[in-house]
Amino acid sequence: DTLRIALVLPGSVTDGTFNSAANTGIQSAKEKYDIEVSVRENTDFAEISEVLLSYAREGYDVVIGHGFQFAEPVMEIHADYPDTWFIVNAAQVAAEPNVASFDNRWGDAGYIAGTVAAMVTQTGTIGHIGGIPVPVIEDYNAGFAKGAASVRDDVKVLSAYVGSFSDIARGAEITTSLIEQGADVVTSTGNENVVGTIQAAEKAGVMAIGTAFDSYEAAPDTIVTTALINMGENIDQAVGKVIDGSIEPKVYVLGLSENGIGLAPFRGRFETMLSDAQKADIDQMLADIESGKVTGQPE
Amino acid sequence: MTVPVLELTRLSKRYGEVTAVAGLSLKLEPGEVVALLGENGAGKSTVVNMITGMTRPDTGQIHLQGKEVHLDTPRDALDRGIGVVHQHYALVGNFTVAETLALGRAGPGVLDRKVLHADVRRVAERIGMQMDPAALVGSLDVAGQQRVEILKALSRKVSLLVLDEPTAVLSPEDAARLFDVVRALRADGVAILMVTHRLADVFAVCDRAAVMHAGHLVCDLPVASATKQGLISAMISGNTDMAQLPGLPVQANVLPDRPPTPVSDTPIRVSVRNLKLLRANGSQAVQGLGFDIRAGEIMALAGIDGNGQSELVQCLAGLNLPDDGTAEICGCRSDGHWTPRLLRNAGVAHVPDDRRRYGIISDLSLSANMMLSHFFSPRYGRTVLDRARARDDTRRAIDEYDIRTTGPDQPIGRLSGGNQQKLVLARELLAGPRVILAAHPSRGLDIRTIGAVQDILRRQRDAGAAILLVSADLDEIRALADRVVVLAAGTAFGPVAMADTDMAQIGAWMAGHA
Amino acid sequence: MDLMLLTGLLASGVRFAMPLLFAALGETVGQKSGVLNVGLEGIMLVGAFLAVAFSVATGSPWGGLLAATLGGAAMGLLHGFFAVRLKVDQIVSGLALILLGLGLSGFGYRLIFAGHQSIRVPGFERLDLGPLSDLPVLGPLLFSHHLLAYVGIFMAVGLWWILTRTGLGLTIRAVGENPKAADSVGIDVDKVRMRCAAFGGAMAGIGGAYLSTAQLAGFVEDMVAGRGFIAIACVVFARWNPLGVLAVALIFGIADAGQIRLQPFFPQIPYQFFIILPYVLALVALAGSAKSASLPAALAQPYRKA
Amino acid sequence: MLVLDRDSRVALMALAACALLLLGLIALAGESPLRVLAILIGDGFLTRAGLADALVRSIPLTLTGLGVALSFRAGVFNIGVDGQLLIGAALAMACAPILGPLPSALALPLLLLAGTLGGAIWGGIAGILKARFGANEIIATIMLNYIAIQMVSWLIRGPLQEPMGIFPRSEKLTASLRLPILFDGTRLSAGLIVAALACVAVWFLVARSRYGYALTVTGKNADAARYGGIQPAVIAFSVLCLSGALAGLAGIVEVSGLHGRLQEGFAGGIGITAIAVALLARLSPLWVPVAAFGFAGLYVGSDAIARLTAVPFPLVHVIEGTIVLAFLVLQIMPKAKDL
Ligand SMILES: Nc1ncnc2c1ncn2[C@@H]1O[C@H](COP(=O)(O)OP(=O)(O)OP(=O)(O)O)[C@@H](O)[C@H]1O
Ligand SMILES: Nc1ncnc2c1ncn2[C@@H]1O[C@H](COP(=O)(O)OP(=O)(O)OP(=O)(O)O)[C@@H](O)[C@H]1O
Ligand SMILES: [Mg+2]
Ligand SMILES: [Mg+2]
Repeated sequence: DTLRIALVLPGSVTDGTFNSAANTGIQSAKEKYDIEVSVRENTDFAEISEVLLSYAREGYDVVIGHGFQFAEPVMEIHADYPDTWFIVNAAQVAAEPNVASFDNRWGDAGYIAGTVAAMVTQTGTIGHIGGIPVPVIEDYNAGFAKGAASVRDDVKVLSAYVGSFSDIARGAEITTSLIEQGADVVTSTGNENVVGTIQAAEKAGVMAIGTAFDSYEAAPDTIVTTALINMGENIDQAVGKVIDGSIEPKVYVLGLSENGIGLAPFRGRFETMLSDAQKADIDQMLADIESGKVTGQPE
Repeated sequence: MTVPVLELTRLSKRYGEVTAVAGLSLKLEPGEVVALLGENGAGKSTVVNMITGMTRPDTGQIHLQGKEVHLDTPRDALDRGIGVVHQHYALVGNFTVAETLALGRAGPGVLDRKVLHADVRRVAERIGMQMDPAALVGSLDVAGQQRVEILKALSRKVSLLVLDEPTAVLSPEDAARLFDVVRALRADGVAILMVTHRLADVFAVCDRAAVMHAGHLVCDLPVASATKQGLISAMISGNTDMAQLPGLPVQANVLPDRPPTPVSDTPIRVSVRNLKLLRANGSQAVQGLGFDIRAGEIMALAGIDGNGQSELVQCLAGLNLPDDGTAEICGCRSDGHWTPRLLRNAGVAHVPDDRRRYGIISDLSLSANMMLSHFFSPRYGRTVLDRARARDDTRRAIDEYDIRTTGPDQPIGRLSGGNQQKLVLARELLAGPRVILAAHPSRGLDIRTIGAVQDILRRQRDAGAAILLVSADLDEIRALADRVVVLAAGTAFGPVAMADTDMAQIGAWMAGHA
Repeated sequence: MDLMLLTGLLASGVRFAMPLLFAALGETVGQKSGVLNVGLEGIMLVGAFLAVAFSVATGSPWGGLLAATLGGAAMGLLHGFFAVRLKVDQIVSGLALILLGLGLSGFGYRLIFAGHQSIRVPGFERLDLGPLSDLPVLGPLLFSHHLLAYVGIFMAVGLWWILTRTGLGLTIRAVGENPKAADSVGIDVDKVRMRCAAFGGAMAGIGGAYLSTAQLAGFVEDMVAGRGFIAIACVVFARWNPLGVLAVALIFGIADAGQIRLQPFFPQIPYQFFIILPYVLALVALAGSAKSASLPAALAQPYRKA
Repeated sequence: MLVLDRDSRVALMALAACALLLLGLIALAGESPLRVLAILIGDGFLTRAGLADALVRSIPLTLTGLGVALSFRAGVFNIGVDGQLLIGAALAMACAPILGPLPSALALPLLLLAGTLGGAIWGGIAGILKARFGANEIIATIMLNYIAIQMVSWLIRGPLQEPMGIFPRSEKLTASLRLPILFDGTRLSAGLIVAALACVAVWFLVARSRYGYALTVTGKNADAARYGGIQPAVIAFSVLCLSGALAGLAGIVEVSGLHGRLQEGFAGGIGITAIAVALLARLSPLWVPVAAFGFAGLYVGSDAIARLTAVPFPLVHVIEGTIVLAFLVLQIMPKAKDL
């Protein structure tokens, strides 16, 4: 019969990045499979255990926690609810019999973004603006610098944190300040703050590289491309594996070859911006990541 | 026949259990000055509040110029030409005098400071009063604030003026000037209702006297046919026919049971040397003041209010430090530690002149207010409060001072002004103080209680207390003081023994003539 | 180059300051009349949302601004109804306003814009005064902000003038200092307070509109991110003086703008230390400015007749 | 029969209007208003799990609410509960490695003490600023909140970070430093007892002790307090310390009783709710736990709505806001007497 799935989000489904991505994933899974879905948004850290337990008690078959902070509470309660699968996103935990996690290779995504940014920059200065330095964001940040350095060693990589995931205005102002310091390509991770970065870039007429969602539509003249982090894919895979019974209590790390991350196409004016040689370099870089020859992931 | 300006018909007002006013009827003709008398808590202020739209009567009617009116808000009363000076006045501390007068009268537009100031001066001049239009109201002492209230009431055109104890904080000179104004208004046909505890006021300026007792109007008669003793009897006994009779002997104005004789052999309790005090605004309040008070004597600090008395008392109570010179009380020196707590522990009691600012906490019960001054003595326990004892003390005080209240748990703010003052006195005199700083102790008290309080002060003196009595009332000074020092415009005259001077001399000093 | 950084800093500071300024000016008037509204956060959110919704609907940011102002005033009146008319606790009523604002703005946004990834919001453009804006240094410094910013500065001066120099100001201050005194001279205390509460709400609505249609061009849930509380701090800091509010908001804004500009220069210093910089400075300034601020004596105290 | 005065009738009507609007919005969102209401009340207060969760949430609200009540009583507006709570928890966590080896009966009280101390220090900073420099405590405590949040953010990525150094969080408390769970199958810890004891202690302080009297007098009339020999500055400083201490205790009780380690956002939004709790309790210590439980149940019930219904999340806030207004109206209706 119908599988009951709960998705527990730390933020709001309208954030346009981290949480929207998960929500989009579960909604498309809903169309694909015969499932019943409950989404719990804006779950403060303090509420996590309460929410997870409530879902488990109510007999949900799958409870997905979206963010590393769900890992520990899940590990504490999973044994009492063996009939429920607990899945954690953006974390690497697993436990018999019912805990699995799906993580994307954020470092590799950062590497891709860094490579592209270093290729298109005119000023030689690029910037990353993170919300709050949580592990995945730090991975992305490190990968971004690494990727950029792989293109040209004189590139200057600026990095700053907003101190909040939701303060879009401050996200925009920090972006503006990086632009004033010479950055002409910016990228951003987090939640709503990402929207601020894109707006600031658009206003200043510099380039931006999207993260997570393909954000081309949001600012066609600004978004060079997007370093995709397909969190919807995590959800799709998790749900699919539970349904066909193939899920195991282990860590699934989704990289380029597993469609966990990716690179959106270059469109609009950016289609012609890169030379063929550069495009070939990008293809090579993607191949190298896939083969494991290069990586932005921390060692 | 003229139409009465104001006619009250069977007005009643209850506050919970208390009937403040019961079926009161009263008429005021144009150009008539009526005194409203009665003991503390008789219901006088409640009548005032109902006439001025501050409170709504439970039953009864109010007619103005023959028409029935419903005065639901002060605006209703103001619009109908009723001016008022409340007993507990409401002023905005950080407004200037000029702003205070402009409030509610000026339109929403631009305020021209020059015009406002001229306005203040004009009204003040009319009653021969000195008033700085730019002074902050909060920096004035109670008497000054009272003057502002009077100016406020007179700055509008009124056909009925209601004054609730206007003279309680005025010097005799200011009171006399106020009466001149009252007479002038009377000549213009304004009706005036004046609440007072001073019978002298009644005979000085009023046409009729109405006496309340426990919410009832017990008599209403022309002043010409009233006698002082008779009015007192009516107030106290509530007996309708007393006012015209010679009346019962009462405690008021009993002669001192000991002639004023300065003591010379008892220890010095209060010693002030070359004292200089500045006001909050930096002006000089007291300069070069020096005197001693010995155990067993009452030193009167005479003078028109606003001449440094408040500053001096506050300094001696530890609330302020001298700006120069020294003070010493019971071994505490102002150049050492000088805090209210230390002085209280040394046995200093303080009856403040601004009762509602310093003396009481309106929201708290009588018994909680009782503890205020004894907080740092072991009387009510060191860590755990002995609340039972405080209630006992309060109950005793209620009996002893005849405080009109529903009991020790009633919030003190609900009491009438005079009854609040009684509790303050009871509290300060509770623990047998060695030094009593009494600023206007009988302010707002009815005449019987004044007698009782004066009696108590004398007994405290005889028991060995050193008392500083601040008063602008020469009768009170004559009744109590052994010696007197006069403050006028920052200079001190005296001290001198009462036996060596006369009231004329003191009056001259108060006016600033050496 | 350094000059560019400086003008960038100041421009950013002004942008940071404006939402604070509007909300704090309104709150100043409210508090002067005795109404404490801790729910600015919620009102600003509603303002930000309405500004976006109606900018899109009318095609002009002015339509959005009008809606935000009216919506803010309505929220202010709601607070007034509970705090002034019903005389419940003002702080708790303000808290309810935060929740309502958070919820209504988020719900409205989802209702109208659900699924639209990229809506174009017609936002306020920066003012272009032609040659004036082209002046070196002074141009970007003084003549190239959003029109709303000039409105904000003008309002600060205007409100200061009204509060200190007019009969209206006298009435407002009296009601907040000693409502009984105001009552006794015939002023309808509750009516004055209701209007001030509505004005405060309207101004907070404008503050939200600035955030979503001048500083940014779009709405996200919870985008006010604590500015409502900082605005209240500005009011207290400025000692209830509108000119002071202008100064404090600008200083806060510039400190914030400065803080984020320092961050990338010192990657070895944890970024949190930069974020707290404006707050630490505020504390030092507090300690230095000695004299205690005196709040309106009847602040947050409902007026009941005897 | 209960006779309502005019104000109460107006209030009731206003409330009815709010409720109608709310029900309309819920219906608009495609849910049955009745079902939502049933879930709010049922899951918030009536089920065993809901009741337990409400009690869990009422622990920090009670402790912080008590602190707020104390300070507001003295006329000192401590808006800094959030910061004091965080610093309390942080200081205790910094001490945890030293306390770990000690026997639990000794270590646990010391841990709680450290949290209390941390909160008191953070409150005391505002206290010094106010008492010594005349700074306004409202701004001081708001600023200190923001500083504390960033301090903790740094600490859990710096000195207090778990040894693996991956996640922004502290190391987990050892079992000896955890408050025991009271009932199996719930998350209800002995923090409940701590909160209950704190209620009694604060009640005693306020209602029976001389200090409590001084507090109340200062809050009602600072001039009169000075007249009576009380120094308002001393009161302001001490009450900010005390109030902070209770918040700090709440912080470490949350960590030790519930989360086990320090992490960002582990107590978000408690400060403002604590103020509402204290004010709805009319600053009376014995009403504080009642109001705290009311809010806790409201939040738990809202949570259930967010989980079990199709109501969009923001609407849950609207429901909460309306109910807070309802609390207020209920409070003014029958003039609640002080305990
Ligand atoms: N692993 C993660 N990756 C990206 N975002 C995350 C992650 N975990 C949590 N978040 C985001 O963090 C937020 C919750 O954390 P927190 O409350 O500290 O920040 P916030 O509420 O967004 O910011 P603010 O305190 O300024 O409102 C949510 O908005 C959530 O979407
Ligand atoms: N707001 C109130 N609530 C309860 N009781 C009140 C209130 N106002 C007055 N009373 C009571 O009504 C009675 C009459 O008080 P009122 O103030 O009219 O007396 P009064 O004659 O003016 O006395 P005094 O000479 O002391 O000023 C008193 O017993 C007083 O306690
Ligand atoms: Mg948040
Ligand atoms: Mg009276």
